[in-house]
Amino acid sequence: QADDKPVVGLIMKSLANEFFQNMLVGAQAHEEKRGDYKLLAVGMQNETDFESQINAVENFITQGVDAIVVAPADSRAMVRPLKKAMAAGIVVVNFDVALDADAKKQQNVDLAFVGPDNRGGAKLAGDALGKKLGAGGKVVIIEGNPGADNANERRLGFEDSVAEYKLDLLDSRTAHWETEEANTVFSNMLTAHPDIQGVMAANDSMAIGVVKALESAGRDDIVVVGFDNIPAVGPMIEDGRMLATVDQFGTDMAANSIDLALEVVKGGAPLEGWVKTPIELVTAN
Amino acid sequence: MSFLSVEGLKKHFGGVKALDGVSFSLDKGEVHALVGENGAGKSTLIKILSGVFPHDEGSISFGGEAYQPANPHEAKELGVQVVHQEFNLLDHLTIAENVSIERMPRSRFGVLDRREMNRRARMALDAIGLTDIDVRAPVSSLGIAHRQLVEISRALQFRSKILILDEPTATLTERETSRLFDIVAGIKADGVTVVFVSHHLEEVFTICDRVTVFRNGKTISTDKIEDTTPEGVVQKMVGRELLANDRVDAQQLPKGEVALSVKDLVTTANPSGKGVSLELHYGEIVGLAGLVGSGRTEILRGIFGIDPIVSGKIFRDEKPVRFSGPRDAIAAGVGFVTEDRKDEGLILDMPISANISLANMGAVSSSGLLQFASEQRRARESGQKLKLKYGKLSDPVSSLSGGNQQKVVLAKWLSRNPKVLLLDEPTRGVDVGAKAEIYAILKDLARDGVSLLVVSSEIPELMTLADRILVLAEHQIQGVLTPAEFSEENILKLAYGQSQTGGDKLQ
Amino acid sequence: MTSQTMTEPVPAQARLSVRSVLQNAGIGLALLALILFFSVFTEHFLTPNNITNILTQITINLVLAVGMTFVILIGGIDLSVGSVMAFAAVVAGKAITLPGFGPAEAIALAIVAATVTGVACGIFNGVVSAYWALPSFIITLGMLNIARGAALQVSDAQTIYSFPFAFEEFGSSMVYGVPVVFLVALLLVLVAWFILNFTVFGRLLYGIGNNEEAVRLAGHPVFWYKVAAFTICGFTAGIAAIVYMARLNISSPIAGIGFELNAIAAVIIGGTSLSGGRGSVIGTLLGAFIIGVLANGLILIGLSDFMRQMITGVVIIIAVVLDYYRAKYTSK
Amino acid sequence: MTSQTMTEPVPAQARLSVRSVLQNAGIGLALLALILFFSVFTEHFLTPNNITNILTQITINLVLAVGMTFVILIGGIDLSVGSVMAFAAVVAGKAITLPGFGPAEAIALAIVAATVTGVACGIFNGVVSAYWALPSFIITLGMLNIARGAALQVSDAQTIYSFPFAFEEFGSSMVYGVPVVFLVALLLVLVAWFILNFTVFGRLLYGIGNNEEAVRLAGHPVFWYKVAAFTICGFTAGIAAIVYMARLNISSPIAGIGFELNAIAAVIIGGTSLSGGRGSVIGTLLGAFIIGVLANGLILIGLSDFMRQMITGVVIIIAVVLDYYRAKYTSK
Ligand SMILES: Nc1ncnc2c1ncn2[C@@H]1O[C@H](COP(=O)(O)OP(=O)(O)OP(=O)(O)O)[C@@H](O)[C@H]1O
Ligand SMILES: Nc1ncnc2c1ncn2[C@@H]1O[C@H](COP(=O)(O)OP(=O)(O)OP(=O)(O)O)[C@@H](O)[C@H]1O
Ligand SMILES: [Mg+2]
Ligand SMILES: [Mg+2]
Repeated sequence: QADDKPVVGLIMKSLANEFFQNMLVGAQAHEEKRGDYKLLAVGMQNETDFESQINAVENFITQGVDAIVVAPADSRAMVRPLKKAMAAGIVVVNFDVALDADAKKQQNVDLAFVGPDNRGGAKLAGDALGKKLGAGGKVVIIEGNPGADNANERRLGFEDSVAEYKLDLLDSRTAHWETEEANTVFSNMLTAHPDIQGVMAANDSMAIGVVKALESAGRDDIVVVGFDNIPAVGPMIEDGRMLATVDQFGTDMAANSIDLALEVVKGGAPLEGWVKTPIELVTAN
Repeated sequence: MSFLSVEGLKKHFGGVKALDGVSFSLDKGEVHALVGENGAGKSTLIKILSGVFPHDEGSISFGGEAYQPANPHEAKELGVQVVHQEFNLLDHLTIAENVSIERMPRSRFGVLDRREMNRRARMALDAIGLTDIDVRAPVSSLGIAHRQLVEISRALQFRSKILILDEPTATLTERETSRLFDIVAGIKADGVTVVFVSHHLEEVFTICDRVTVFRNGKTISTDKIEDTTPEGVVQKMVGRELLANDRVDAQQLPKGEVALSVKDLVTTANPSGKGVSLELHYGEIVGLAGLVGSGRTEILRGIFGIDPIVSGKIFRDEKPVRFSGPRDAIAAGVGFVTEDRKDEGLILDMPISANISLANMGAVSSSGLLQFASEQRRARESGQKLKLKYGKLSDPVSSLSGGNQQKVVLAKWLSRNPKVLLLDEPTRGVDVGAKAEIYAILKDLARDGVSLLVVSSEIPELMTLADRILVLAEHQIQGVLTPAEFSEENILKLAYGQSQTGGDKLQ
Repeated sequence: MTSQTMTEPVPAQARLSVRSVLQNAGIGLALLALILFFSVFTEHFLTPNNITNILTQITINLVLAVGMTFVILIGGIDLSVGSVMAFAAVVAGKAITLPGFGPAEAIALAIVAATVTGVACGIFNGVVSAYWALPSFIITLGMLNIARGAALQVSDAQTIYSFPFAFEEFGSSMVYGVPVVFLVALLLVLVAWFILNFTVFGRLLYGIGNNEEAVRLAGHPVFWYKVAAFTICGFTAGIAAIVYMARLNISSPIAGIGFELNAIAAVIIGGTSLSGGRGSVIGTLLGAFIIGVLANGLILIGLSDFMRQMITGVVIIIAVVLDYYRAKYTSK
Repeated sequence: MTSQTMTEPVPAQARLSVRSVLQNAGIGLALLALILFFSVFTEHFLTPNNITNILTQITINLVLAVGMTFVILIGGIDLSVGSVMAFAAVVAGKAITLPGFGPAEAIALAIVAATVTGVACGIFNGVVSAYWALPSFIITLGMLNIARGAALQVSDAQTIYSFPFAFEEFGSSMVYGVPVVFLVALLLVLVAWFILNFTVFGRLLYGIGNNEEAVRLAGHPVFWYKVAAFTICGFTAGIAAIVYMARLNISSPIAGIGFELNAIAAVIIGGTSLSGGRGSVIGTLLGAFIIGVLANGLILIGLSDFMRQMITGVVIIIAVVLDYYRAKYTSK
């Protein structure tokens, strides 16, 4: 704080996830561009390492940052430490995954959320699949980490589409966000249900595993949708091996949240409610 | 009168019949010897009596009741204490803890009463003459003989009805042995029955009242000691007349060239800092005598390149050499039969044949590939040469009796045809028959021009084998004796460090 | 026999303790070096707040590592502690949120639920691995899966939350800046240290790790001692679950993934031998500090996550290499 | 007992194999039971397609487990294989996507890059743990972090994709329904089996695991043998990386998390002793099959994810318990 620039602490999830890595790159570019604040960024060891996020909040309180911008790994666990940060006079902005409403109420925390609608996004992808297959289409879901909020949201979004398009949900299993596991799990699901027509994968890494499994099985009649729009799925959407994915514009998300936080730090009005960020369905052409 | 009796006991391990009909009885207050060749089944019987494992057939009665302890605890409760042949100490714990391991004293709330524990250990060690050992030191700091004494003292502190000692003297020198015998006499006077296993018949004839002979898992006979002679016992043990040892071959062979010499050798294990010098000639057996802990092992380890050398030089064929490890020493034609076969000599889980070829893999392989046929052949040949007693060459060495394991160690080094062979306690735990065989083999080696350096705590052994005996005390060579000067008295005098009296100074 | 360096004026035990202090000091020196380094190169490392943070942050690992020390001392290993912790937390979370209890009762119920769950898993690990003399590595790997699956099943993969306020309170309360949960962990360390050094039970655990057969031949029921060691480890996993809940105010079925490796690392960095029979729980305390200080300091110093992970690996290796030289030097 | 039963007609080695077949048959029986169970209770288990799937799915674990067998046989352990695999895959991914190479050259380059990376990590593990006689558990735990961090750093946490078509081709090609990548793994098993049973090197690895000191005193360079075992393990991690890339057509820096536990489980379920000196790579093959068949069958049978995880744990435990009884029975 030597040069009196406000300090923003950015807490993300695992940077081993390219979504957050890209977000970090975006935020760093943003810091460079604006030049009027100092960015401290941390990720966590792995998806389930909630403690390190709490540690990060505590460390930021110790360091006396002006704002904390956080993508919570668990929507409930983070409420209390963030409340502590707010009590210490730090501006807190919650982005990417919303804190749990009930938990907020219980702790008497009032905090706005800046971010996309994960459930809505998943429903966009699910709807694309539903439209393609029509009612009665047999689908399966490849879920993210059980117990993780965004995994939960995305599953719920897919299930919304299943209900709306009267799809036939044959099976739903986790592959822990991971390509190889998705490949294995889906191959086995396909053996158990050879009549699968569509697959909803909760992220693109898993969608890649599914696509490879379909190739090995010699099936080109099964439609796959994913989520995240990582570069690696670009060619797959292009050549029709995947129907669609969903882009949450992660690169800008942290940067936008930081803008909002700095606004408040400079004396702007506190944020309220849900500041929605864009999501977009990505399909061929 | 007989208060423990064993009838028709059988026990097998896989295909091996370790006990094949054992019957004998113990009287109250006697010292009863069990003797027999390696692998005859003595330790197996003892393990059954002490509840380590159950027997297959037969019956045991103890104090008039059927006796079949389910575990060591039960046997101890009934008054049977054992010192097993293999070490059963906890290296990382203190001596006091080891002595009290069966029943550690507790003060209030189950808390360990260290003071009492140390006091008891002190008493137990004092009783056996280990007055100069700190009971709070870890067992790992002790030499092998001291460990044996600690185990004995542990068993002695309880008032048992039967005390079983399985080869307690194998690792002891004369002094500790005679101390042990005094103690045995004392507890015998208290009415305790002592079972004593030893391959040293003179010990058996010194302290025992009766002797039972084992052969191939069967009991051959039980005799009052006064009704038999060592020769008679040996004959029963081996089932034949033992070939008279041709060791009185006083005809001194001419000494060969110097095969290996050591000048002012000081290793990291030697705290005194003064070096050791010695010379070994081809065709000569040099004995290295000394008390336990006098530094015999460390000389051999230093020569063989195991312990780093601090100062001094080693010459092989008069040329200075540096052995940076056993590999170099072996390449220079040196072999080393180590003292502790379990920790340093054998790969217990591996087949007999694999152990025999361990130091000479080149001979049983070509371009890195094992030649099983040649390995088998070589192993079978050395087995025959050493009269090894085994089931199959593919059995793990751990299934052999102690003496036969020792022969495997020997076979391993002989298979390399070493020019210089260092031997540390080469006959520890070996039965009389096998011992004679090993002596003959060593003599043959010397006759073939090999140079041998033998460390032994058995003075008679050194006197039979050696052409010269060096006596060590406090890491220093106190003197050298020629065959004419060989006598227990001369050796012990030097070994007790009275170097000023008697014996020629070396060089 | 006469020989022996009888010129020793210092009793062996005294020297032993000095040596064992040095033994621990060895890894203590590595810790000191780390602390010094971070104090110099970061601004906030030695602030009271940050020290509080570090203490809080190492608590769970320390609690798990204390139990792990018992298991490793007997020559075993327990890979299930992370999962068992999650399972215990979920069961306790279900208990604490049961309707119709006052806060005090609910908390008591949760504590009982967590420890009973942990202990039950520990007993299972111990009985199965000791009875059949099976490698505890594989048995506890099985338990890792069982407990994780059970945690997810019981909680239906949902985070359980809204615990009584008093529970939170306990999780974040301090005594002179020292978190109460850390004091709980420290108490466990002391109790463990006492048990291992001053009770017959503790000495026999060392003995079992050293030479199981010898302890059996001395007439001790080795089976039960082994079960006890695993049970203690399960118990500490239950305690860790309570600390976790009090600290995060939630129970998550996916908590504790990979915690077993951290706990084992603390034990081994602390000088306890993986083959059993040698080591100390004080070493474990220092090992847990090394891991915690490293994690904290590397963040403060502002390294990127990936660099941080690499440096963590390098420092762990350097710590044990240093310890080697320390051991070599002091044994001279 | 009767001395010198010199009447043995069968060479010891041959009989040894019979016994070792029985030894493995034990765990083989557990495998058979599993296969039988799933064949009866699921529709698709024994279909050619599903068998192909199983073979594909166990390949990576099998490759890693072969290398792991060497390390465990000398009494070590390698926790880094999953991370090293990811690191090797990322390095190879960077290599294969370098512009300006034809597909053949690119593939060759990738294969060299992956194996060299794996071997380098293995050498590091081996040299550090053998030179200072440090517990390989902690050294390879360090490497786990180093390699993972390096993988993320090198790839910038991005999935690397768009490999030459021929590479994919290789990854998904079959010979009579048997995936070529599985044949590669099987070849590794055979080579490992040959090395361990028919070479001096293999014999001495067993010896080192059994009694390192005895092997050293017999004049063998134990240090280099240990380094070699870790190097082989690193090498197989490199091969696993290639299989991973060929199969999924991407390189992911977060691949292989937790693979080390699976590989170790395969080795131990296969009857190799964690304390070294005993075991066989054929057992490892069966162990890998047990894990793979279980994972496949439990999905086919339609168990929920959480139940599946629990049952996996239970079956792993039952498998080793069964093996205990088999060993007891056959040794009579
Ligand atoms: N655990 C075991 N497994 C297999 N065979 C064994 C086992 N214990 C002993 N044997 C075998 O049983 C026989 C008897 O062994 P035992 O140890 O009783 O002999 P011993 O008379 O004590 O010999 P020594 O004088 O060499 O100590 C030997 O052939 C030995 O190989
Ligand atoms: N590992 C060790 N730690 C500490 N002291 C040792 C160790 N090994 C040997 N010593 C000590 O070194 C000295 C020499 O031991 P060394 O083994 O050479 O004697 P030795 O004459 O061969 O006796 P032994 O009959 O015990 O083999 C003894 O004082 C012994 O107590
Ligand atoms: Mg015996
Ligand atoms: Mg000696």
